[in-house]
Amino acid sequence: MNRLRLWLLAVGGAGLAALLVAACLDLPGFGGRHHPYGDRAVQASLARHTANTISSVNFDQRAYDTLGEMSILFAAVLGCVVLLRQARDEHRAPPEPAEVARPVRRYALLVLPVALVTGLYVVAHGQLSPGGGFQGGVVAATALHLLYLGADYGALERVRPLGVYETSDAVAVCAYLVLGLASVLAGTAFLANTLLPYGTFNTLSSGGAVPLLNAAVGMEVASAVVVLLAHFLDQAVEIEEEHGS
Amino acid sequence: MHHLIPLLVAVPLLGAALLVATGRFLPRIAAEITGVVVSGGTAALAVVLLLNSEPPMVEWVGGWLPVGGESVGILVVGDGPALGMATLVSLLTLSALAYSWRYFDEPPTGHTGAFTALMLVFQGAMCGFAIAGDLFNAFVFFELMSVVAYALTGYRIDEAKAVQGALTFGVVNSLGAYAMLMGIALLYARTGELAMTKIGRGLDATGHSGPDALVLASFVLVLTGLLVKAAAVPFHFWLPDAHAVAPTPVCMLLSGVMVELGAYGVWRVYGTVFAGPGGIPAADLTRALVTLGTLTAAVGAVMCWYQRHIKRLLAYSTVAHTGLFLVGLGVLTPEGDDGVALYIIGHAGVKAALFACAGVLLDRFGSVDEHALHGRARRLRATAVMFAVGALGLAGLPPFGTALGKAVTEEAVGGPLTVVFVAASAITAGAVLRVTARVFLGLGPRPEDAEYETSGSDEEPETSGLLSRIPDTMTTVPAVLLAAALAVGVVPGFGDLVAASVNEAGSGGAHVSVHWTLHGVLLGVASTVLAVALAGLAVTRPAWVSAPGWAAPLRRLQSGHVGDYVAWLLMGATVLGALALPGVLGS
Amino acid sequence: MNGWILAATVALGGGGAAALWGVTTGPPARRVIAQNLTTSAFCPALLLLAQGYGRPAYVDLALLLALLGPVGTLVFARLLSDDLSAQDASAWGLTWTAAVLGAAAVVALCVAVGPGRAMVKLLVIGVLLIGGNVIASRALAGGFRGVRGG
Amino acid sequence: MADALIVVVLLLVAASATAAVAQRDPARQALVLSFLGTLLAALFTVLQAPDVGLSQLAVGSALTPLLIMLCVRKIRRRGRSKEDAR
Amino acid sequence: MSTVMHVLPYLVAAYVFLTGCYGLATSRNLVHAVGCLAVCQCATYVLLLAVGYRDGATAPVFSDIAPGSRPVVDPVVQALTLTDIVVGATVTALLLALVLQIAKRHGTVDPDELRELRG
Repeated sequence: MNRLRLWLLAVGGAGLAALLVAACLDLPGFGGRHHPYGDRAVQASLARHTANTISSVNFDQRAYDTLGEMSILFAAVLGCVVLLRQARDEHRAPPEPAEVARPVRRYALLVLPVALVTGLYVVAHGQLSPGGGFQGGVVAATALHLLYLGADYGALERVRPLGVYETSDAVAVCAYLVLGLASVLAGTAFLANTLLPYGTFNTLSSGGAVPLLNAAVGMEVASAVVVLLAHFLDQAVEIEEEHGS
Repeated sequence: MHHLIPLLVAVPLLGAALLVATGRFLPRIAAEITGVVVSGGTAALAVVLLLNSEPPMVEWVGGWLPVGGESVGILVVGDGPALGMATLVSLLTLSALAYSWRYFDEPPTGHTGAFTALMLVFQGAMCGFAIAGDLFNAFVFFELMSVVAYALTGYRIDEAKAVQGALTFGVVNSLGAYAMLMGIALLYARTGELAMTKIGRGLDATGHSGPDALVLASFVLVLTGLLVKAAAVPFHFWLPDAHAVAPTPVCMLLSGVMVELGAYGVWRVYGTVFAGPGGIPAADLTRALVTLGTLTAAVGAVMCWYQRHIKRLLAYSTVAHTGLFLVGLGVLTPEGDDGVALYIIGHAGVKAALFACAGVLLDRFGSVDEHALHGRARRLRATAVMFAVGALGLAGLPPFGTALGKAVTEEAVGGPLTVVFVAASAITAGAVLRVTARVFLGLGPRPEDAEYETSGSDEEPETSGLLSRIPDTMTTVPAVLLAAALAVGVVPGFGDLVAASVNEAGSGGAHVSVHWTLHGVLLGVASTVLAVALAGLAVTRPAWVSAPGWAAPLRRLQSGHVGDYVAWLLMGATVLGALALPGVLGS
Repeated sequence: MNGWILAATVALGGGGAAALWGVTTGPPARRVIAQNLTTSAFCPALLLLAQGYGRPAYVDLALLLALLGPVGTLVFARLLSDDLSAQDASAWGLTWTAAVLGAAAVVALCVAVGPGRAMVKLLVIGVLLIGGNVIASRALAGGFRGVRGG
Repeated sequence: MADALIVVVLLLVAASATAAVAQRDPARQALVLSFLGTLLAALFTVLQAPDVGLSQLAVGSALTPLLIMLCVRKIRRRGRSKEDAR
Repeated sequence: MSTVMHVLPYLVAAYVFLTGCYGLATSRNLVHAVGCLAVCQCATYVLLLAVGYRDGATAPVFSDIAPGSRPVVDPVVQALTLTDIVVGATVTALLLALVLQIAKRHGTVDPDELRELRG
């Protein structure tokens, strides 16, 4: 190990640690009552009939942040597609089928639909109970990969037309943006949640545009995770380098 | 009009999403046209908004207008500097897309629009960061900008150097972003707000007795994130590694405007969050920024001089110039802000043009190594002229925009720091002129290889195969960029316009007028003469200016090891804290 | 405060510490078993917390963990199968103990909430948790043979 | 009582973060990271943030370990095939 | 107890951040380094949520409790943390993709053996 680096690390780490500890001692005590923004957010959420305040913050009050967040996911997936593409000196070799113990295979096939339904449930109830597009999308996408875990990669590839997922990833981002632009066309601010009725508190259709934005994020996340994992799986399982390169 | 500000982000993102959705069916030319149209449309929108930015606009995204001074929405600012940066970003993206027109080797199969889409997302992210008025929103777009930049830097996956540079870039910048987020969390804990102006007011309300350790820590953490992006010493190590290996159009954006956005972020965050009585005292900020800026300029200039890899050389000159920007911003005068604004605009044009010329060399000869290319590019006369003109612009030869900006900044900074400005611009320009003389004119003997350095030979060209003839777009774009950099200094009234909009946003109503002064012109000519002299000396008497012993340790610091860079990042945060400490102790 | 939270503290503290110890020390096989134990310790704890805080909505967390925890273990079982096949990675005593404890927690909660939709949800979680754990243990003890290629 | 629970989970988080850094082998680190992810989900529940806990569970318990393990597998497989070729 | 309790969560966050940085700086394997970066990010989650916590409060989700019946914690930091988690996962994925390519092009993932860029 480089001696200079250790010295830098020791001095820099100690300095930063001292700074952070001093700052922690000056912070308001843990569990304090002073949360002006938070209190306003709860009121605003109730005013718009959204039972889950976090969803209201995510998809209504700070929907612009969520736009950035889903763009990060979109860009990262696009980046991974570009970075993990098949290079010139590589070729694909179909993987050998795996031999999986029967109970494990049965379990995977049994749990797959349950997990998919759970994912959809978590997305659909995003504006009511804990959950939302992101959480449900990841669960649904992970569920699909039970096919790889419980059977083999070939089985997964058969139910995974990658192009469709890539398109739906982009379409979901478009949908989110179009929903935002619609309010600009209507003469209000970007992403303003004023076009749709707010509905009845604590029902699936409450919150105006919140369920729609939530669904767009859910679709985007589910497709994005599938595409992301597909490229990693391709690299880990299929793509091989030409020898002697 | 103010409702249109968020469209600066939404339009490029929509364009990118459409490109990805249809990319599999589009022919390449259609994807490229879409990219140029969307990017150009955003640029037009930015220009229109900029022309209407007096008085400065604000927009509450989602229509959450403040009730009783309190809002739950996200604030987006539409003042001169924000929209000006967005315009610069958009125009530069447009020129980078034009430069890469039919230029890249085949895009990944089935993803025709992927590169263009990434560039559009990059544009949207940088615009979003420029117009952010909410600290967390700034973090989100900061991160988006970084993520796209990592992917674009590693775009050429066949290149060993490219993927290594991209990873270093990714790790260091992500760590900086997380530090920034820690700082934001601390500020939120103290004030309970996220909009920058509200945080500033909250700090003033709670900090009657001046700043405490919490304010200092949040200042250090937030600035660490921004200075990593701005590549200030000692946070700068990632920059040469990343900028030297990224594809040329991406380099144009990275060096031309992304790094400068870090400096812009420092200006914005200090001005709105920490400038009040509860924030960091002005003297401390000046000490911190001037010290780090001077160091950055010095290190950047020295390292720039000893490079042979041409893109790496240009990357170090960006480091040196960012140091100058930080010094100019650090003195906290309206003149300093104006000068830096003009300097950034001029520098963006010049630096992007220089990278574009380096890209021509790469695609024509498959090398960007000064030694290997010695005398081989004699026939590229247009490129040679542009390279030399770019070098003169870098040196600050009047009437380039860089010269005007540098002159105004020098005036604002004054005193012995003028030497830093003259020396840093002269040395970096001298290095570029030296490359011109050796590569395009074949002057002087072929230099000898040093021991510890990155060579630029054996690079893969970015086109499919070596070019036998340079496409027109690849020569037109740098020419236009250089002309724009010249126009910044020549067009009468442009400087005053920039100064007015910057002052309106930043310096509390103090209006200063910006014009050429004899003093500034003389200093500009002086640094140009110095640059020419240095280049001449280097070419004719290489032994006189070869690397002396004291430069070797400095070069050894740039080890390419990600662990070293992280250790330096921690060290830098500590140094920043130490530099800003006196004001906290004194209060 | 109430007994539910106390029980959850014990489950999180005891189970968490034991799992952390197991995950960081010993041969690979033991580490993966400890990783599997994480699910069986934390899922009942999350259920107990939901009851302790009086928030039925928190039950979703336990549902997700009961679904995804075994998936995580299957990931390791599959991708570390080379390392695991060298050793005997079965710990049936531990698995069944965890299953019984999980079942006990679920039954106690069912008694507390009484019949209704909440109870059905709890039972589903219980079944998923125990089934998932047993299958994950089975997978660790040689569920994947000959997966060099895939 | 609630404080005791928070303290217990926080200390476990600190310990497992240390362990995750101390495990130098990526496959073993992935195991600890998976544990840390689940533990963080529990911490978020204790801090009354079930939404965040859900996303941490979704990401930390299966997705991140899968990504890391696939990466490790590719690197190992690559090393093996290089050795075969020699 | 209570004074310790008032700063403990913040101190844990600071500790986790510095630990992650230490691991990152001394890492001998780039996959491990990416994992350490994820640990650093955990610190930001802990800090954000600790900042938003309120004693005796519950989550601001009104599907199963009546609004106003119990004090609630700060929803804003939770939304921020949610965004942060997504960012973390995607950055991890992207960096792992780069590590894969480094493994292919350099034949090693030990940062000490990467000698292409220096000086």
